[in-house]
Amino acid sequence: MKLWALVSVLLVGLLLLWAEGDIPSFGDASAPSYNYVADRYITDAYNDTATKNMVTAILADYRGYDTLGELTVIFTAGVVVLLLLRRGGRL
Amino acid sequence: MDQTSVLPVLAICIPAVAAALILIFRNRPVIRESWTILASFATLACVLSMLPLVFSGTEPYAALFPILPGLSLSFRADAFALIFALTSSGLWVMNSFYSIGYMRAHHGENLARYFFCFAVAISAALGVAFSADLLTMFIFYEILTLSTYPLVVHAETEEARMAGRKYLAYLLTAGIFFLLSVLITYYLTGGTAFAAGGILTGHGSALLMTILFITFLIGFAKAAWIPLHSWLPSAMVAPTPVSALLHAVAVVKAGVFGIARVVFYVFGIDMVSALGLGLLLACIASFTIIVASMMALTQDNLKKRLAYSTVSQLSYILLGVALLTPSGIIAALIHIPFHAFMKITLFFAAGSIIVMTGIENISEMKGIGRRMPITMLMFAIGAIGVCGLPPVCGIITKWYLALGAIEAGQLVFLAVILTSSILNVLYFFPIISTAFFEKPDADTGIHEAPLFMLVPLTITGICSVLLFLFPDWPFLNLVTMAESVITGSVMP
Amino acid sequence: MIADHLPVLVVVLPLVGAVATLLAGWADRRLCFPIAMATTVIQFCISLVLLSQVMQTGPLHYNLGNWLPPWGIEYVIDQLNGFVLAVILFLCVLSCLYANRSILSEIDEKKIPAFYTVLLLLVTGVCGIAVTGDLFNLYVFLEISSLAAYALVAIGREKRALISSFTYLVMGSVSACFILLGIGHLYIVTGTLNMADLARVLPPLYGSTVVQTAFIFFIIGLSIKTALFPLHLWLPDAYRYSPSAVTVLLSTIVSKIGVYALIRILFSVFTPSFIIIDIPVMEVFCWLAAAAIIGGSVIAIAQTDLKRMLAYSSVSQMGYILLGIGIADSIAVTGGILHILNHAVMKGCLFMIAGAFIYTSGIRSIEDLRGIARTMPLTAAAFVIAAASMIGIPPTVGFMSKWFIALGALESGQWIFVLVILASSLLTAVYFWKVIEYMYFREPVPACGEAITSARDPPAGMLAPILVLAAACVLFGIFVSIPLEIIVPFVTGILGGT
Amino acid sequence: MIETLVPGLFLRYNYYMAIIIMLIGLYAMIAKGNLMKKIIGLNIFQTAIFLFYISSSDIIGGTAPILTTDPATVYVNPLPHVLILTAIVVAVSTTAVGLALAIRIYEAYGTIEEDELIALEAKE
Amino acid sequence: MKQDVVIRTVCRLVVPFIQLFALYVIIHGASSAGGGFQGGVIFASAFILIGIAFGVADARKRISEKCTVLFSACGLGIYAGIGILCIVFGGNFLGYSFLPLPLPVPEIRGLAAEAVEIGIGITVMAVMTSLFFDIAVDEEAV
Repeated sequence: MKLWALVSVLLVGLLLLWAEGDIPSFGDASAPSYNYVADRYITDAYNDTATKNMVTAILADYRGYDTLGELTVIFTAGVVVLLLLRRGGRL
Repeated sequence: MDQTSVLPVLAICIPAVAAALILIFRNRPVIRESWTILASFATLACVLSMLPLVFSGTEPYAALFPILPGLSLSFRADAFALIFALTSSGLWVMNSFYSIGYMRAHHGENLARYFFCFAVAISAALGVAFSADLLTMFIFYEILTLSTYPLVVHAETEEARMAGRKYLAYLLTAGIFFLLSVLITYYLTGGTAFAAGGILTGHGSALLMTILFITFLIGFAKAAWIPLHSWLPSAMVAPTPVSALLHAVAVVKAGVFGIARVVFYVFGIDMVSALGLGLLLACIASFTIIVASMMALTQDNLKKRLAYSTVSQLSYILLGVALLTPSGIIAALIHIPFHAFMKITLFFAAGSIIVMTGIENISEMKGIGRRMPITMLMFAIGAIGVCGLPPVCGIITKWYLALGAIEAGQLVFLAVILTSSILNVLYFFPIISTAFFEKPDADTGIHEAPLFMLVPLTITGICSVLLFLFPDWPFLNLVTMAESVITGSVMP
Repeated sequence: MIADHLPVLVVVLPLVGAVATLLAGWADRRLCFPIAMATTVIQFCISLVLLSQVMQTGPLHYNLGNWLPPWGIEYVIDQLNGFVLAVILFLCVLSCLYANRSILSEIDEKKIPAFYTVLLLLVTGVCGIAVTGDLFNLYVFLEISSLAAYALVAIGREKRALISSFTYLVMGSVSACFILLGIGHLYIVTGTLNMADLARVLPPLYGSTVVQTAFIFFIIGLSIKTALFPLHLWLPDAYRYSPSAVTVLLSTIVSKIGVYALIRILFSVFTPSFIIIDIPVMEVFCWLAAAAIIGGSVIAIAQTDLKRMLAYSSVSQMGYILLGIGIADSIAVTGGILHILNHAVMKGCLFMIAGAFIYTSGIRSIEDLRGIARTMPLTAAAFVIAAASMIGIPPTVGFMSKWFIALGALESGQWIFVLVILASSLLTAVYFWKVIEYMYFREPVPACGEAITSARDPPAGMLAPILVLAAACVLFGIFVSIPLEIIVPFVTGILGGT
Repeated sequence: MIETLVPGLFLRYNYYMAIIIMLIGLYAMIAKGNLMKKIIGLNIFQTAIFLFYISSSDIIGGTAPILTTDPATVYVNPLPHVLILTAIVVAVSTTAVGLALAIRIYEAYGTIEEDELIALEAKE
Repeated sequence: MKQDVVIRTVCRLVVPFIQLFALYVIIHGASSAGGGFQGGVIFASAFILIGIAFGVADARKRISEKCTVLFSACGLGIYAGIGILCIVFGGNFLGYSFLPLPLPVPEIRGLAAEAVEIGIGITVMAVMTSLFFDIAVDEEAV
């Protein structure tokens, strides 16, 4: 088991290291991730949603549906733990 | 000339519907069995009604919905198909009566399953006969395999189950090879519809064609050529009517019929002879004829001996196909019905003996001919026919086969045929002499089988003789029609 | 008006239904099943409407929150989605119906409301994955469905189920992490999460090691989800120890959605040219799928427990789908997608039957099923049909997909895979025929004689889905052109002509 | 590879740190027999991925993505933050379910060591 | 530990402030760091603190099992409800700008986002609390 773990971990590690060569460097303002979709969020978030906190604007509005999904995840977790652990009471 | 007609589909559907009805009335024996008989007559009538059409030169054709792009479930009742269809549907009528008699006398259980599977198997056999393309044939071929399995295992003994496993192992593996061949054919030609003269010409190298031919041959393991034969003797644990109809008529004939179809309608005579594949097939067939006959000699169990005889006789058909000459083709095709009539008579007789006396081994049948004269007389007729002696229809096959061998200039095969005839005599005549000329050990009060069994037996026996006297209608006519289409002397 | 919003309603409806079920369960447990049933039925109807819309007018786009795609989240429904959605919801309806009776004997009564709630949440997650056009959204819904699935596995009374569920959770989480890493890598080099947008932006970046790594992470992650051969270890136990209705859901819905996600990512995010030419991973992938087909079957032969045997058979059958996809030939992919439907129908039927045996007689072992066909004729007959379909006997559905995948392999010159597919049919026949022989051609063993003779066909609520699926095995086989009409345009769209 | 790695080591040290943590977590998940440690490993793995995302969003000289009055402010990329907020919740949920299962397993078997569980199962 | 007076007293004092701060974080998510998740978790931590200090059974009296389930469903309901409301008023799902409020569009969006955050906060609070209570082994019960 340990050996397998080591081998698979090393493989994943090598794969990741191999990939990191082409990644934009840390803090690079010219990175594509910064200049495409995110750019619009930064410039327009306040005009679109009157929300200063861009994270909130994206979270609750632009990508609000993700957040609904996320809420469903945590709701699911609640129900699941309830289902698994609650011993006495009614649901 | 094609004529769209519902008849081929109807012929396949009638047994299928009967199967459903049998299932519905599974707890009421009389109704259940009358459905079988009714359906067998209806099917025969349906097949017969196609005869005049075919003789007048039109071929009933039906293409149902497409199952795969470019591939419809399609049926064509040409002369070639009718030979097989007529044989199996005609003998089903006889067999239905015989089955009922046999099963009543044998106090069989699970009869609903038995009759259900029987009907499905007949439906599938007709499907194989009428299919107008490889895929349709494959579908029914597989259904035939599956539906006959419960019949083989009917007794539910350990021996029966082992036989069943062997049966499936051989035939499903063969099915895989068949499927592979169909796939390759479809891949090469973009279609699988049969056409006289072949569809594969010009699609692929000689090596590929040879491989394809061999996979096809393996695919048709139902033809029981050696070394793919051993499922057939094992399957003899099935009730005798099953052995009679399925393992002497429907299933094995589906195999040889398939090979004939593929050789004539997929590869085409020209290609097969150009690649020397005919010779290959002929060698396999000759080997099978001789070896199976010898194996038959060593069997003491009557049904097993008949089974090996079947193996040998099926290869007559293959040999005829492999000769690729007009007379060879006629011999091959005519042997499909002729062998069926003779062999079913033999099996019916064997079944009657088993039911009435419980004896399965030849060495115990001393003097049985005196107790059951009609049965053994019919047995003798069948045996004489298989040996190729007059006045039974078997000689017609041998005659054409010999002619074919001469036409092909392959006198070796003539020798094979003669040797095999001698072997046939060697393994059949001891049975007859034991039955008639040896004294029974004790008076055991054995008498003839009930009428339900005796009458079908007599009819098929007499038919075997009649087919010798009047071979033309319908079989020889159909065969010559099919032969002229295949060799291309008449365009369809 | 409603018609425009169907893409999102098909996901939100079960969510609302889940909440409603939970609250209704408080008042009366008997309310839960009707709510769940009604939800799935309505969803199924919606999916059919969507499918017909897609077939008539082409892909549907739905912008959530009225934000345009790369900025907001987009729902896209094309033929593939529509097809998968309809298949999944069809099975959902039947499983839900089946669960009503079968679950009563397998879980504590007071857990029933939670069971239906989690079931609907599972459906929410699965439908969300099916319709989304956004990678991260896919991840979120994948997690919803996974969490629900872990819980459903553990819901039964057997304590071994807990360990199975835990293993499933660990494997599932690793898979989710890999997918998240894949998304991260793609995002870092492209700056977008929208699938269509990614497909547009990615081609110039195909040489980048980041993109290739992302691709490999997606493949590994989704391979775990779909239990590709060496990564299948969670599957047999999870299937074996979960309640029957849950096994049906897992085998038909959860595994299929993983395959769908894989197809979507392979063909819609990355393009076929990338997966075929730029990166040789698919070669390995095909070999693994072939190993799954053979390995799954071989292990299945050795099983004595019916459900476990079916589970290994699933490993093998998923191999077919993945092989079809991996070959990336248009015919093979058609076959692979077709097998999503086919395998769902066949395996759903078989697991329902295994559940029915447990329900009526308590028998799990294959050897103890001797002679059960006499007392449960309809169930046994359905088993025969589904088994024949698994083996690939025409004219059942199983044959059709095998035909396409084998033909595709032939066309792309990969003979070895043709042989693998055909050989596996035989192996499949070996283990299914064993069961059939026991059911039909043997006397009951004394120890189980009582259980066998007193068994009856299950109540209508369980029998009906079984028979519907058995009929579907044959009908979709005969009328295979119906699903093909949906699949072929999609495949032609991404891979070019057929 | 070396040529790209060495300068990369300084340019992308954030990613390398994340990768190391990831591998530690992954190793714990696979190699450790204790179910609790597996869950901890899972958490480490997930957290490392969060780190990976978050550090990718950083911009030199950037500030938190909350609008300030100064128009010249450089903000870091807000999107990974949002994604990770979601992913954290997912991680929490997974952990909760995992813990619940571990508790149930402990109640049922009296142990959460994998090899002991296997031994117990084999005995039954 | 339950008998420790210092802890119990401090706890009693601190809890209202924690809750207040949680509400602040939720409400101010729009203009400063914070939001529904963060606030919800902080709010839940107040209950968790009570659970630690007074025992789970005691904490259960403050927020019952029924309450947590109801709250978690309620938060999800608020979120999904707003989404569906947008459909009713002619927008797409979660298309806040279609909500008929007498405000300019960005303001409506901001307001709706705020409402949604509250929904998130409620669910997160309820689920986190219930997760803790479920997983924590009640000393008295054992």
